[in-house]
Amino acid sequence: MINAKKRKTILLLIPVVVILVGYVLYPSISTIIESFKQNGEFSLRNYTDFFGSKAAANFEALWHSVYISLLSVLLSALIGVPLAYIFNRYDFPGRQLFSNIAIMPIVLPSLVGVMAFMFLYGEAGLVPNAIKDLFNLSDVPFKIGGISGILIVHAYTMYPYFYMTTSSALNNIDPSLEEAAYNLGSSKFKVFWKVTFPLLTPGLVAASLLVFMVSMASFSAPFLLAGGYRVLSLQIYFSKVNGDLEMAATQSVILSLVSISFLLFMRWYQSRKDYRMASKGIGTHRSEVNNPILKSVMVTLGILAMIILLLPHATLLILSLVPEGAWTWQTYPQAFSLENFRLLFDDPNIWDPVRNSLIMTCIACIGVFIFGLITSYTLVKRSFIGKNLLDILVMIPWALPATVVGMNMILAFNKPSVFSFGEILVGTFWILPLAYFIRFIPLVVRSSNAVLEQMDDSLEEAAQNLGAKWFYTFRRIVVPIILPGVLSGTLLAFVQAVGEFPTSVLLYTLDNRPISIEIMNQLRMFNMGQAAAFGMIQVGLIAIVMLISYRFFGVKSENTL
Amino acid sequence: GGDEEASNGAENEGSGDGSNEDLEDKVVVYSPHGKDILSDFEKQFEQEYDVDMEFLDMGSQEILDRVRSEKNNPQADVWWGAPQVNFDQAKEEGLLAEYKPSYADALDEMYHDEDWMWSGTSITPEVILYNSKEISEEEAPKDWDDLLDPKWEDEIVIRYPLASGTMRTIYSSIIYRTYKDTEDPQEGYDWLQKLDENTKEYAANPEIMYNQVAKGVGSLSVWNMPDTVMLAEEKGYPFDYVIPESGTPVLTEGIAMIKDAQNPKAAEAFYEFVNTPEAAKLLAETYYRIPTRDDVEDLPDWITETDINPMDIDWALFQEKSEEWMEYWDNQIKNTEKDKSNEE
Amino acid sequence: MSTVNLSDITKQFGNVTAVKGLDLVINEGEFFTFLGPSGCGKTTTLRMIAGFYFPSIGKVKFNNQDMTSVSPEKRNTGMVFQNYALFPHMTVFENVAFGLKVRKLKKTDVKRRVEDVLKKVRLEPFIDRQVSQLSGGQQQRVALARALVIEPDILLLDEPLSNLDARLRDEMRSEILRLQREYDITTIYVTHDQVEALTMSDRIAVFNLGECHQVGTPTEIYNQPVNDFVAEFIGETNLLPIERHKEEGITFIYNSNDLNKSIYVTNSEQNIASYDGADQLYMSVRPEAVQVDVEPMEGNNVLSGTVELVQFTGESVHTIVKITENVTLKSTELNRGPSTYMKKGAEVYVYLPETQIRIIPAAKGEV
Amino acid sequence: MSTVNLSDITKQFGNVTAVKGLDLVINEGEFFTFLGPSGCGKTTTLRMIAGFYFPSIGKVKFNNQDMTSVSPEKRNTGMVFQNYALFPHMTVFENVAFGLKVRKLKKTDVKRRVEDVLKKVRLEPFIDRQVSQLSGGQQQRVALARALVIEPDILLLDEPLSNLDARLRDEMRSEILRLQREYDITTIYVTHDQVEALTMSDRIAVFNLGECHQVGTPTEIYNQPVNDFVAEFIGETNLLPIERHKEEGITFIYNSNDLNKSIYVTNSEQNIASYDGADQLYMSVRPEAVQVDVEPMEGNNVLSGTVELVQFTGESVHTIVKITENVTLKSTELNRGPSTYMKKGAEVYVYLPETQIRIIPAAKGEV
Ligand SMILES: Nc1ncnc2c1ncn2[C@@H]1O[C@H](COP(=O)(O)OP(=O)(O)OP(=O)(O)O)[C@@H](O)[C@H]1O
Ligand SMILES: Nc1ncnc2c1ncn2[C@@H]1O[C@H](COP(=O)(O)OP(=O)(O)OP(=O)(O)O)[C@@H](O)[C@H]1O
Ligand SMILES: [Fe+3]
Ligand SMILES: [Mg+2]
Ligand SMILES: [Mg+2]
Repeated sequence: MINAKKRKTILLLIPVVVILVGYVLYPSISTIIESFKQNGEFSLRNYTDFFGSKAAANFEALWHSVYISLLSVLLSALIGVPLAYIFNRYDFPGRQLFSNIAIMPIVLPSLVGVMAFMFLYGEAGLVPNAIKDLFNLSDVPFKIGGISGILIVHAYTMYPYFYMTTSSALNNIDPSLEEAAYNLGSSKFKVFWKVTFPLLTPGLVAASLLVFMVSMASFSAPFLLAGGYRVLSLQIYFSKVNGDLEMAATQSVILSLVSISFLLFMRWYQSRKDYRMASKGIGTHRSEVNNPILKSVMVTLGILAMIILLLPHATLLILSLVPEGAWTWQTYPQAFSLENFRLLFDDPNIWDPVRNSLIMTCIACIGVFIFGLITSYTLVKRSFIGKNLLDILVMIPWALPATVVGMNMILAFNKPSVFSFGEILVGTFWILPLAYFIRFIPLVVRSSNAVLEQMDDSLEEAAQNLGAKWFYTFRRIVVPIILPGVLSGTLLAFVQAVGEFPTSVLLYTLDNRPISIEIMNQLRMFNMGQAAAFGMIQVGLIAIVMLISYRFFGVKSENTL
Repeated sequence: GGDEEASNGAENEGSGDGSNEDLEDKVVVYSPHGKDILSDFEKQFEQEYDVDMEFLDMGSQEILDRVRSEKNNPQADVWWGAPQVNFDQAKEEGLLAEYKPSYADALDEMYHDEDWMWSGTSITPEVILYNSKEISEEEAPKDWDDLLDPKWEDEIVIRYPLASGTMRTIYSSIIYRTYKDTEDPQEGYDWLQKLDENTKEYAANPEIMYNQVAKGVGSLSVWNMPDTVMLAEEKGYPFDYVIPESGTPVLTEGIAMIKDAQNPKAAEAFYEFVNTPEAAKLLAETYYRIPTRDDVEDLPDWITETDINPMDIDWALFQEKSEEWMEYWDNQIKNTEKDKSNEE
Repeated sequence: MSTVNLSDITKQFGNVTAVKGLDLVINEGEFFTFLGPSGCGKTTTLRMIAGFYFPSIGKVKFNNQDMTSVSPEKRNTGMVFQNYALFPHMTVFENVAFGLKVRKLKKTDVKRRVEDVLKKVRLEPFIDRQVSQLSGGQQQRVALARALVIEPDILLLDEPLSNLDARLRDEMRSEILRLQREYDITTIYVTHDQVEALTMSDRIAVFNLGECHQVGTPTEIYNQPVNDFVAEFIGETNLLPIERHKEEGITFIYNSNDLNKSIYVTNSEQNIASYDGADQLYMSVRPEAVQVDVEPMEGNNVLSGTVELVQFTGESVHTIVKITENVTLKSTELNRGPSTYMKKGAEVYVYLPETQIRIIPAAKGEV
Repeated sequence: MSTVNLSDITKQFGNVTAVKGLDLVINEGEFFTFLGPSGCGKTTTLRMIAGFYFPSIGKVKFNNQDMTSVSPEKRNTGMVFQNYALFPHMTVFENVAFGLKVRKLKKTDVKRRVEDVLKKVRLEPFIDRQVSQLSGGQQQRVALARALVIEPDILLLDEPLSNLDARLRDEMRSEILRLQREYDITTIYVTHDQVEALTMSDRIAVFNLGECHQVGTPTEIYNQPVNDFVAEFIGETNLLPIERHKEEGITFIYNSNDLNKSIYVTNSEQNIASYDGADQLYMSVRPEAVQVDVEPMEGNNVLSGTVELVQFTGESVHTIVKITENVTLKSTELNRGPSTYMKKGAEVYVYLPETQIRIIPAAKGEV
């Protein structure tokens, strides 16, 4: 006899599996099939080519991708973890403000963001030249570019994942563990290195996963900063440019396989040891720090870091304030005005992209919130066969390069299918919200998983025992308790969806052109200033949304993941 | 296109043959030309015909991706603006429909597809671009071979050729200069090898290249003439150009009909509309585009006064060989270190 | 109010058998306790009654109605979880009202009944507090009120006091008992604290390793354990392996190899548990029955030894006497002031009264 | 091994005073216990000794060396946390070796010493286990081993047994004591379980609301509490407000308004605590001193009442007797089998022996 619990698990699994299969697996399958085709016929040629005749370039690219991704993980961790430590372990005036600023890099629009970096740190950039002029050097002291450029941009834009997971993990660590280590005679550094840091593992693993996958699939940074440096995501692009779509598909498949292997490796790594704190909630005592020198050093470091983190935003602001022609060959901008904003606002439709982005992102976020909640609940609280598979499926939209996701969507939905209710979705308004939805499922599921794992099963049982049916329990008990965590995951998805470019450009229509397209088009017309001005609008929009969600829903960005 | 403009169509005076009753209600245009040009043409087109023009503005490569993905259910009717290499690729994949415009006679055969899968709307001669603040007109290199002079070491910034149709064409042309006689690309490779040695860095997109040249990170580049003129005149960049004496590749930017388009009639109207002599003149005057038609009068000075010596190019051969050549360049010649400056 | 009838219940998790062939009848209005060491299957049994687990074999009946596969929300049991499982995002009122709201009662009814029950558990002043602002004991009472307010047929309590300190525990014990009597609900209580079990229960079931060893009233269990496990688990005892020797009128005589001596035991149901010929036998004497004196004593069952340790626990004083190399006996006396304590090392005589010894077999089925 | 000297320590958190004017000297090798209800400042005091908190006023000295503001890692104390605070990502060996590795001992030395101490706490077979795979009692022993292996001058234990079940607790108590004696370390033990405190300690300090009420040996504290708080907190007691009446030879006579009767108490240090004229006085009689009989008794301090409740706890039987509307007295007898228990409702006589009553003042400074 199937008991009541199994029945409910199956009922839950149905929508989850249907959506994952329909909107994640089904579109991706076309890429897989494509990778096994050569001139329209089934063959393994692409794979033999990948590992054979084109091996030199492909392996170099694969190796570079992995190498860059690993270094990006490392660098992001190096920035994110200490920052999180400083902001969560030391109390000083303005701490709250700074800890909100810490996630601003995520808000930087991708393309103009990278451009801002070049204006800031490139050979002709503000910082190297300012130093050069200040010290009368004959040459600029440093500049970014090539691998170092990619890495710096990656570290800058991806460290917030580490910052967020570390912050929430730090707050969950039982302080008595650290005290025990002090009591046994170890120094501050030792305690951090031997006790605190290892205990952060689950959070670090989650962050590493996200960063690794994003770096593997990252396009703008390697493309803009090191166009000739071979990485797999660029190889895919060039294969496409060369018209070799099958090879592009093959390379995409290989790239996702690498990302998924990393996922499996990380899961294995985490499961090797136990990081669950034996008991929660006791030991709330926190030892008093009284080393004023250390504290002020830490605080100074933290504030300095914040300033550096905000420099690209500042550059963007400057760019948006420099009228055309006033900063072309000149090292420093020559004039400031609101000209760019005026030009932008002259267009009566200027707010359309903003409104479109907002509406579509909201739709996607509502969807991803509900679906993420249910999926994560099913993954964490129910046991069934094929759980691992489902988990991998959830991460696929994150493991594939965004362009590939976009092309998959076109291929899957430019003909009527059951999953599109017999309609053609391509060319309609709905395709973009759907794309955002799919792209950001992994973010919400990951962040919900973390909170759900902390929720005690007996709460649900208590509600059931009091006579509540499953859905009532879910609605009244589970959701309110895990809401803060899930909302911050959704917020992160929101922030990224607003700036999403690679899938947008393939899927947008006249009626739903989002902000990122507008920025890109300004850039294509060489209107750097207006692009930057629009970028500032995006930054402002996101800042407002973050402020509102913090004020009214108590969503703290640190709680994410 | 907005609905507010559709109402303007009521007072349209009818044009050309005035047979716009059989036209569909709208036409969808994919184009990389930018909002300025597109809205300008939208207004004019909608005034003339009772058709709502809708445009999506994106890069040529993205258009190709999109058209390809939408093959089974095309959303676009017309693809306006892309270097001919993109069109050739699309043609090969069977994405385009044949259309022979009414002004076919005014087009040099160099400027249209042999099967009329696309036709040219403007031409872009490639030039040597230099920073006029760093280099005087006399100093500037006069021909392609001058670029190899060791004095330009680390002065050249080049848009990364693999990602750019323009640059691919220039590189292929250089190889083709000798290949057409020897049937062997080696001489061309050697030339590119030397260019690579002088190259300071490869820039990923045009904006970066402009910026690096303008700020003097490098002072030379190869680029197309219309953009160079536009940047110098409109945006205040310190750019000037030299047309290589020995001849330069001239790229054609064209327009094409999408196969199985939903609004073929309106598309034809649009196809015709953007290459009327008036339109071509407008494009030349306001947007720095050199027309393909030979019957356009009163062109601006910068077009009429320059003496372009078009390089003789076998596009079919390019289509066949360019992938191989670029792959060779990518694997054997390109110095990865120079991707973007030396690392610190 | 219901009877609970468990017949031949077995529960397996993979290849772990958590409960084996359990047969139990719990009567209407009874306060019934499951007692046993950690991991013996108490929680598993309770959760099968609540419906969170389903038995692998066997049937669960409430009032002769088969409930074996009914889902938890339809059983009308009230459960108090070990960790209380209060809903952290709700106030005291909302927590308690939850079960009533689910039952779609009218607002005014909900309010009245919640206030009633909160008065009963003496928490009325805290009605609008968030539960996180309550002390452990108060939270426990909220959990109790939440389970009681739905007027369950059966009240289930899983070690509700195990996290509280001794003083609070005492207080809560009487509170729970008072409420159980007041509502007159069939109650099943899980604990591994024997003092708790003995003071509160009408009847107790003693578990070990998934099996129920004995069911009985507290005094039955304490005074007439059926085997060595029960004797040792419930209260402290002195346990010695012995062998049957002979019968002498109303007295049985057993041989202890360890003591190298005969032990005399009154032959009565009180003193001799039922056993088979094949069983290993033990004699069990509670420390409070053991009499220790420095003066020599005459008669059967008198041993001599030296005081090894005197332990003061407040109310009583334990004297541990070493008889031979292998045998030490513990004796408990009420505290009568320091002058009455034995001295460590003193030579003493120990008397084991014939009427206070119990002969029991070794527990069967142990691993 | 060190003495610990706390002089005039006050600790404030904001405007909460957690500890007030504490003076204590803990001798070398002593097993010293802090006892008191929740929130009375025990943990705070212990943490000031370990160096996690710094006193607002006052000095902490080890062996006359001022340690008041020395940081924790330089104090060489070994602390066992209430929740053990074992490093979850390390094995048993790594946990125990941690303190030695920090001290940069040679690998072989580390290994030898860890194995030694694990043998002492009987955990050698588990040396390579992850700590999450150990039971509560085993984890507790790992925590103990980890603190002992660094040979600390002072061992600090913060309610180490409060999460364990009764049986395990018993076992661990003797374990801790055995190890403390073996290593001969000055030990400070925090608990709110009085049985634990009484059975284990050399001396006890009883705290309430941040103040230390009494310091003494277990029997001193239990038999001669200095005030009503100590009497009531340590063990069970019958407490009645009384008034001084008159003196009659070696006997003092007090008046109880509640009983409307005179109470006779032997005049000795044992029976009369020191008090001022202004103090409210109480008489305290331990339940085990109260004698209950159905036969009438003659003499002073005999009261009559009815049995209200008989509570069986295993070892002993509590009889609660109602004397007047306001006064019930509790009496404890050892369990001698069901036939000896009183019946509920029986009319009985209660005798309070003159030598077993203690007269104490009300605690001062209560809020
Ligand atoms: N979900 C489960 N999966 C596998 N084994 C289980 C599960 N639940 C319980 N067990 C096993 O069943 C046995 C009985 O467990 P149960 O929780 O009923 O013990 P308990 O008597 O309540 O113990 P405690 O006093 O520690 O709560 C144990 O060996 C336990 O490991
Ligand atoms: N860090 C702190 N900040 C503010 N108040 C505190 C802090 N630590 C303790 N207190 C307060 O000081 C008082 C004493 O606390 P302490 O932890 O020492 O009690 P305790 O005797 O250990 O109690 P328990 O038995 O519950 O552990 C309490 O009122 C507590 O609320
Ligand atoms: Fe329009
Ligand atoms: Mg249990
Ligand atoms: Mg404490």
